Amino acid sequence: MPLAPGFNIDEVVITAMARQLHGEVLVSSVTAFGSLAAHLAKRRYAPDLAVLSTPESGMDVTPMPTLTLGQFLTDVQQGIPLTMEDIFDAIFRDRFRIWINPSQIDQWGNTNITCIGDWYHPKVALVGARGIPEDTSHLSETFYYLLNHSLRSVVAQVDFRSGAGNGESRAFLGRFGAPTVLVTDLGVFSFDGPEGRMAVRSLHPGVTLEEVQERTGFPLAVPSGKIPETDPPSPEDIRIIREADPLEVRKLELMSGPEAAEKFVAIYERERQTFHATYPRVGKWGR
Amino acid sequence: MPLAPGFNIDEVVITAMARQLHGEVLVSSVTAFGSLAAHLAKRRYAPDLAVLSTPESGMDVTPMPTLTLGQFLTDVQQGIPLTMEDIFDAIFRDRFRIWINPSQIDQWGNTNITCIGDWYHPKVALVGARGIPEDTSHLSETFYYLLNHSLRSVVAQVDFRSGAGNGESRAFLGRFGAPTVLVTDLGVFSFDGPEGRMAVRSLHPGVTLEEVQERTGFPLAVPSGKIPETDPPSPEDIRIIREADPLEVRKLELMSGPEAAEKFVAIYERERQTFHATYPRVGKWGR
Amino acid sequence: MDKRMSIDEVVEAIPSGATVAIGGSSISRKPMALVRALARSDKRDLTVIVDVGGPDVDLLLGTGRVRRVIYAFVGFEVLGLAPHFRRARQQNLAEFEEWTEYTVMAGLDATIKRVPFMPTHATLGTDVLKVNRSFKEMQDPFGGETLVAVPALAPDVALIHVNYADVQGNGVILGDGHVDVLCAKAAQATYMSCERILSSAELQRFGRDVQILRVYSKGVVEIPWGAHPTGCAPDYRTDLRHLEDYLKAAQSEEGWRRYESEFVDVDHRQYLANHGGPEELVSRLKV
Amino acid sequence: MDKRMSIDEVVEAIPSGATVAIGGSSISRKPMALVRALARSDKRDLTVIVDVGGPDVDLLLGTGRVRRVIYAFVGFEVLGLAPHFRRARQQNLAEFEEWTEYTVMAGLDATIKRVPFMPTHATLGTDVLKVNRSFKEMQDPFGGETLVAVPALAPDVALIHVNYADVQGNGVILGDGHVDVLCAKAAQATYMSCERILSSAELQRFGRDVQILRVYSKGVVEIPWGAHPTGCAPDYRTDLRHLEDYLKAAQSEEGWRRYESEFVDVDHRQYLANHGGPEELVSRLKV
Repeated sequence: MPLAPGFNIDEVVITAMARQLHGEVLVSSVTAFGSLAAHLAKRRYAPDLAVLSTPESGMDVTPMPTLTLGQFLTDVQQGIPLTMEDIFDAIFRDRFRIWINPSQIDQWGNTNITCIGDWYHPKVALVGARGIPEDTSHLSETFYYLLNHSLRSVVAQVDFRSGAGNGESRAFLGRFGAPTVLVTDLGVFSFDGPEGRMAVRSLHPGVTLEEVQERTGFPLAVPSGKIPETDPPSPEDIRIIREADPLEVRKLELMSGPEAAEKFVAIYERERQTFHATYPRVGKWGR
Repeated sequence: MPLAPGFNIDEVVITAMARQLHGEVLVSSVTAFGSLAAHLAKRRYAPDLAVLSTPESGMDVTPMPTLTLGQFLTDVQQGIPLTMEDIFDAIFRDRFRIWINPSQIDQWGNTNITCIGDWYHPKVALVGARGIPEDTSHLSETFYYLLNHSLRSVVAQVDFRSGAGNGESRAFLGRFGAPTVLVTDLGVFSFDGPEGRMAVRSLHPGVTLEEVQERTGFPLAVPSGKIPETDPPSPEDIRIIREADPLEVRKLELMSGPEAAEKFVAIYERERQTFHATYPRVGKWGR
Repeated sequence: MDKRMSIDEVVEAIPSGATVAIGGSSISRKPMALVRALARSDKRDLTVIVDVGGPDVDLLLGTGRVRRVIYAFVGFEVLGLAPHFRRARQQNLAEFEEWTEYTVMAGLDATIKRVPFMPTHATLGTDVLKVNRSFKEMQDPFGGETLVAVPALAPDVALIHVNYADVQGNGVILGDGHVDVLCAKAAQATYMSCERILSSAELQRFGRDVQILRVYSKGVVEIPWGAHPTGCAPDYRTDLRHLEDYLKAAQSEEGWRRYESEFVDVDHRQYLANHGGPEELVSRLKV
Repeated sequence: MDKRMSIDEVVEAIPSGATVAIGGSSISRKPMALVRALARSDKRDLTVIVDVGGPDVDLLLGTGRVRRVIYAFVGFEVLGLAPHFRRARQQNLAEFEEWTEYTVMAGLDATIKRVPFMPTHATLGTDVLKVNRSFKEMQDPFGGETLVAVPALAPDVALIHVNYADVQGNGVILGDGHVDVLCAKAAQATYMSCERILSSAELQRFGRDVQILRVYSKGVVEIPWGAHPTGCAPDYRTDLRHLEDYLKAAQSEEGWRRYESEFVDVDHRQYLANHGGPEELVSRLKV
């Protein structure tokens, strides 16, 4: 990936994600990228965010990317414990934001984490829709990111709509839960093309429109005039990201195969000591 | 009230109430009588009861009748805090019992705490149905008590059905929430007369059927044979009641006018000291 | 983010005609300082939603602020009926809609979950279903069972009083929670008074007792004794003497004018001074 | 009341064909010791309900105990897809019904509130609504809005694992609560394993962290490391190494047989011994 010197693609993506967040809303920490985007946003761009340390709990602590969804930080750090009911109430009341990392996203912003192929006879059974239907029927902003923008992930039509995009999916939903933005390893995309289709908003430094179009399964809507370049992360952005993720859990999402396995083991072995060092027991156990 | 020596009517009533309770269910403490019945039952008759110290919280502590619904005991004693959602879930799941003290009850076991006269033009506006509709549509046992069995309180037909009794009220409810028992200052009554109407189960020591019928607004169903006498409280029952209510909060429910006012002031002044003496601060504040 | 406001700023933010949900329960933890400020304002035609109402509803009716009351119960618990509520009901001085404890909760929850209704069996077989014009009988779409559809209750404003809060709008409730969380989540704008403002770090130490989340609160007012004359467990018990005086005052026009000038048409400092000041209240009401 | 049981007694109490709801979330706080005992039993044709499933569902599918799975998600979070779930989905080895996180919660809540359904907008505009044969589109009885009616989910049995419990069946959950409370309230019989049994007095000190109420629990089993290989915050983190071995083992028939004989077809003591014993687990997994 040709990038300007001084920063890496993960930092470009996380910073672009962070700059989308605003207001006083809960932000869930499900993936390392989502967690770091929330943390960076809170520190630099959106101080009122209520960042969670796990998918469901630990409000207003510093999230730390972990291999086990931040669960331990809830207890090791302090932070306000929430319930699953609190989380879904916050979704329904539009006080919640999450960065969703789908397996497929299509031109309408429909998203799929359920299966490749037909649901009844899947070629690959993935994980199931989880809470994406709730997000895409209630939130006023829904955020997606992908780290492997390709013909397999950015498709004309998803094999299964786990999440509702624009177009016919909106029949009974109106604007509630409509797709807002997609950040990939190539650029930032919105859903304000014709009839709510995906449009290019900006391309990351060094990325060309041709390259993006080649790796996209449908014709992208393109703004008139010069396509903006994604604002690169500032040195301060980069510093915050690196300090918040000393184990580089975020890198795992960019890797696969033996490289990922090796990194994984290394992180796992170091994680426990790091918890101890970084977060002394001051939670309920220290009271 | 002609009663055998050694016990008072409040003790007869509370003991009769206590002997109805059984199983592992939450029992709410709303009135002094209800609270003492739960406490006595737990000590003597139904050890698995989960007695609350307030209408909604403080599970598994010793309830103490207070003028302010036991609220302070929640915090001064320990006890497991519940939420209103927990309470209604327990009602819907039939894990809850409560002694309801209605203003009117009729031959079907319909109950009224809403108004005397027509709802739209009430002669006396009372308090509103509160949670009685929930109890009388979900619980497998509903318990009522009255301390002034009279033509005004035990009527042919209630002015307003705050709670659903038998008869037409059952149309959509089946047996869920049907009336189980009424304990008054005169006797114990069930609802297994013709078509689910009120029937005499037992009369308190010294009470005659004629007397009860005179003070009842409809013909009572009567069991064939001799009408049983309500089992009087044992010395142990009496001891437990008196020890649990040293301020005699329960007596207030039997009084009215200046006598009640005087008693009330006396209890109120002594209550604070008694809290201090009886329940040292061992709750969350003492942790 | 600093959400601190004055009492007057909260009242300023509530327009005439607004729908106001009030937390607490009868004589427990009502936001009375805020309610008094509203009672002495020139706001008109309020719709008040309470689950279990007490001096809050009664005072607002007594000073003529209310057009409509949605309630499961309005009363003074052990002290008896609510005088202005009773008069207003009997003389049709306002509109009243009788709900029940769970249905008020379900109506708020429907707004929280952005559904137009919640289904329940509660109120079947009772006259609440007859006089409540908002409820609707419906058939279960699966088995055709008859149910009650409880419509969403959408307060513009919620007023609650808690033990502790931080300036960001998180709130700690140590006694019974009543329906405060539902009110806070359902309202467009939640204003919270508290006994004391703590730092956010201190507040986090209360774990699951942090029940009000800042994403739902718009304003925080530090008002020691802000629930008085209702109780605020475990800080102080209900001032039953004050409430007895209230009940006496409400018996005559003259008595009520005197009560208003002494305890309503004064600011909170003067209100406390007219009770002999905080020291006197401590000696009578602190447990 | 002493509800202590052995693991085998719990399995004994679950008949073939039962509907079993399992708490926890993916690789967090799954009642794995109970699940393993069920997996090695001769029980057949279970229906498993999970909100967010992981090794629990996967193992029960892997040993052929399951006829039907109701799920919002089944996966191993950061480690990827669930191998037996994936195979069973792709080869139609069992029946699958895809729900979503909130709809599973709403289905359990419907059973708790004894209503046949709960309404929601979630799944409108998605293909979940197309493949889920239990959901039904409905019209809101007030405004005619299109909604989804989520039917009640009525588990016969719930299995959960908590940090602490008392012999009466109260349970303390210190990390994220997931849907355990809903499972416990909705099931006909809830069996709870715990890291440690405490006295009831000790348990009460945990305040609102006492989330499982004894009126809902039928059996309690003390099983230290009972969630392993999933995590049990704050006691121990997820054993990702074990789970990686699991994933490898599941790739071949032979590998799986070996895994079964070492980690499934053994009692809990032997299971721990096969990991080098508790000391070894402490050194790797205690935070």
